Amino acid sequence: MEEEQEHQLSYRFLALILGGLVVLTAVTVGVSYVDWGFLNVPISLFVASCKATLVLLFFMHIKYEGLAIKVSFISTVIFLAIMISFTFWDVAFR
Amino acid sequence: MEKAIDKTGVRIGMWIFLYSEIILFGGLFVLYAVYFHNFPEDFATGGKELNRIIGTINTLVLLISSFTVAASITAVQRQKTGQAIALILFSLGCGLLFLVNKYFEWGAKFAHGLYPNSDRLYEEGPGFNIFFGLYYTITGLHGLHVIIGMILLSISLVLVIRGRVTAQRFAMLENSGLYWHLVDLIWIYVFPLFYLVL
Amino acid sequence: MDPVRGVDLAFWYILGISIILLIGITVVMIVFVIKYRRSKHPVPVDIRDNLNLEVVWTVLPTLIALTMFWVGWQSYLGLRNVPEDALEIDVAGQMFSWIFVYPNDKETENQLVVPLGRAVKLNISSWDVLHSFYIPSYRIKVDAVRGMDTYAWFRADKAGEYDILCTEFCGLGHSQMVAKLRIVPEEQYLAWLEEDE
Amino acid sequence: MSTVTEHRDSQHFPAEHASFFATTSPPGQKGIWAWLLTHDHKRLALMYLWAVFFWLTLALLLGLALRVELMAIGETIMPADVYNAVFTLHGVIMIFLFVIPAIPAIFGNFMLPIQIGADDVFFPRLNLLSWYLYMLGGAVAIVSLFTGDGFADTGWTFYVPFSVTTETNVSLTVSAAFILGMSSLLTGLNFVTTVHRMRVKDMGWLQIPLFTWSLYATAWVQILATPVVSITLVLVVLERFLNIGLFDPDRGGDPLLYQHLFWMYSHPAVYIMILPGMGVISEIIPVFSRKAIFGYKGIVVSSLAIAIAGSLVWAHHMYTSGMSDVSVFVFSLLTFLVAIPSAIKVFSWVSTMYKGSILMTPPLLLALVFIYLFTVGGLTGLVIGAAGTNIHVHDTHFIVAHFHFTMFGGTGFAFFAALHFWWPKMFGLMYNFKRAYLGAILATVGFIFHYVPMFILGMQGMPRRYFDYLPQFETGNFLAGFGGILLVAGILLMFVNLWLSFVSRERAEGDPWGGTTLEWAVPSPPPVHNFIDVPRILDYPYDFSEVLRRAAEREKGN
Repeated sequence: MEEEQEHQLSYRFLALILGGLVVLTAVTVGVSYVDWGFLNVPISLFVASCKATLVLLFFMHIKYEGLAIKVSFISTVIFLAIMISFTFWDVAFR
Repeated sequence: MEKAIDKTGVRIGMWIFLYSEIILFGGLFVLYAVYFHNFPEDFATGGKELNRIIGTINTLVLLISSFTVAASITAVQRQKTGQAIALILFSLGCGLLFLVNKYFEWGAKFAHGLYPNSDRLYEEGPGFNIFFGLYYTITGLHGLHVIIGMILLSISLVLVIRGRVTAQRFAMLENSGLYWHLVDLIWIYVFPLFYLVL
Repeated sequence: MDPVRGVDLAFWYILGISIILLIGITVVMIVFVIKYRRSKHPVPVDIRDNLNLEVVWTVLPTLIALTMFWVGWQSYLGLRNVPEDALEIDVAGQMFSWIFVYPNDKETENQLVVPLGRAVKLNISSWDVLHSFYIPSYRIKVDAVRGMDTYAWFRADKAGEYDILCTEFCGLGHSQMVAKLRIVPEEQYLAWLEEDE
Repeated sequence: MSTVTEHRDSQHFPAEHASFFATTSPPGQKGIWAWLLTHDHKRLALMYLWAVFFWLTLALLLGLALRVELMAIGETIMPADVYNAVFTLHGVIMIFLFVIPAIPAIFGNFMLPIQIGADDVFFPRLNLLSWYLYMLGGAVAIVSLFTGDGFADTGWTFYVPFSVTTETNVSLTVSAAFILGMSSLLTGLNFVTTVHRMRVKDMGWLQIPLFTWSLYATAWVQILATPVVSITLVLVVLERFLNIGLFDPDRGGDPLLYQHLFWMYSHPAVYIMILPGMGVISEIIPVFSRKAIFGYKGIVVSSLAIAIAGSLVWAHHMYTSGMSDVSVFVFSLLTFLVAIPSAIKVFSWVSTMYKGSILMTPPLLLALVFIYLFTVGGLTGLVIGAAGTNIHVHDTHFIVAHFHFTMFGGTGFAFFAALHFWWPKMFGLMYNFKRAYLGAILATVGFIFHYVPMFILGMQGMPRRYFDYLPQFETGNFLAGFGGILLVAGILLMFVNLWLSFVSRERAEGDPWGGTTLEWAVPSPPPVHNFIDVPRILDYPYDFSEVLRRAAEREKGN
């Protein structure tokens, strides 16, 4: 436990991330005024996922965490995806 | 028992807790996905009833507060207690602003006769009812998490003021911060799913 | 193949293999416990694993399991694929009885009468909570759900009286929610269909 | 017992290391507070033990009352509404207050830190909180019995729309389940963090004892599955108070979605229930065979495979629910694949005994009974997993018998086996073997008499949750009731026998059985700080050469 180095992020860097998040918010709101047909949902979810990734990696420091947290986080997301997609074996074919 | 605190361990514990929160909302997102599949048009009409401006403002408020919380940790690490206190206070202010906005938003919906079990929801048909059912459940649960997050941040604030959170020992602040970011994270998905569906 | 027979064969197939496995495991276990008891066999042999054996007992059961799945699935298809000439009867579950509605709008409670030799398709729904429509003799069962249509079918191939039960817990009278299936010759059925109750 | 004398000498443990019973943690606490505020994982384990004994006994007696009611047609000892509440109560207690928490909370709390050479769990205070949540959940369940319109009568599955429309006190019952879910989740969180961060430095992942491995796999399922049922139960309460209509078919809701969400938790939950039990068996079999567990890696992998694949098969509870045929196909196929890891474990246990040096003891007998009963449960699971046969037996007594074989014959008997295996370790006292054998045999015979008739009843078509039944089911129900009486008598005899060890006070040594895992390297009962020096870790956790050497030495000494 001695290799415990604390990762410090500068205000400037964090502000940069915030800037990115604000821009992406503007993009998703802007895009929502255009009708892309069935692509609407994928696009907005894609932008949301970009934002979520930024928050996770830098605000939540996941980029600097060990393997345990990274792997388990990804497993959680996969489990969530399974919950949603496997329900569609039923719903989509009923 | 004079061992150094294993910060990584504490963080692992906190993250595991966050996973359970993610799955908690995940259950509701399962419902959202299925009902969106069943009633795409109604969800679009429902989405138009929501105020996109308030939604966007709330998104920005949460993003900014997330930033200030992250920055407050940097401040603590740099031993700038004053800055840290200011940043946490600001974040709390953002949380409050979010809730006030939410209050007015819900209030406006109620005034339009859109609340669980309302006559209007009966009349407008099943898909519309489900959209608002989900809207109230998910944003309600999210609001509850905002409140919990604010409580955690307030505790951390007190600890910072008392000098119990230091550059060597800031697990409490860090964990409150993680919780706060999670609240933000969920909103990042809630926002497009309810306010921006077409 | 007749669906009842299909299901029964699947039962025999799966249960048969299971019983063989169960007896095998149990006998081996008992033999080991007796043969290698400490008083007779004080020094154990240090065996930690055996890759070949482990691969065999992973792959072989997987293959057996897959055949079981297939047999089960085929018998399920028998229960789901309704012959085209089936007689359609609507069924509704309510607390606590079964309502049957015939093509000529005749309605009966807890009494299902069908002509001998016909395939019968039951369109099932519920008026309140969940119920489940079950005829043990024909191996069919399906939930009655409000706002949703489900179905089951059977071939009425033997005259007689059969039990119809509710298998989804639905409240106080759940176990009293019993109806009778009567299979009668065609002409008797037609006469019955016309009479008023 | 005279047959089991291969203890390590008590001189190995200097007398000044008083047991955890004598030392409070945190220090300075007095009397009852020394227990109610304790951070010591061993004290908490015992507190769970007494609570679990209480709930288990209560639920056993409730279950017996149900079967007695069913021994004859018509109303005998209770009316239908009481019957419905009692089977719900039996299910809720057994699932949420016994089967899920019993092995992890008692033996996990006690043994997991010791097995990995740690002093305590990672978050001791959180551990205490889990215990309080457990007690609170139990208290809420009791309160819901006597308030409102009585205990829920929905069955432990709380299916909508019935659970939303029934008059009984569903909201409070559901809250109890919610709180208990929190408790089990926090225990899981604690275990995962402990295993990751508190292992002795030398202990690599493949040197972790199998019981700890099984708890680790279980903990992940607890963490990832429990919140699903939490939110689902919250939704039921919201429906009851606000009438949102999320599951109401008249207002766009889909009642089947409730079932999906419910089983998304509750199917993985059956693996939460069985995995720790399998872990117990994986410890007992090698110790009494004095031989390495056969296929250590295979068992570890199968534990993880069960945990992962178990999360993919929830809808096999729903073949008759009216869901799509595609879904039936997919979930049936996946179900058969989940059966494999369990089979691997059974084969490994049996092979472990091959050319071993087997000593019959009560824990081993119970473990062997476990293997037999669990195999029956698993194999009948194949009948239920296959789509066509499932339709006939779904929601009948066949299902009741099947899941009791796995949950009771499996986890229940694993729990009894663990009790007899670790009782000397936990209390430093040895129980009477004769009574233990008698109790175990009585319970086993009773068990078979109790549940085998139910398989036949189910095949004949008797549905579950039935207050009354048709005449053709009478013989089977009578036999089952008769077996139930034997079963309960056997279990109570086992408990009384364990209790009597406090009276006879026959001392048990630190290592009465000759085990290799670390809990046998500390005194019985262990001191408050488990290890004085950093313990030595075996390269292979089930290496019995040391145990054999000691046995041989003692042989020479005689």
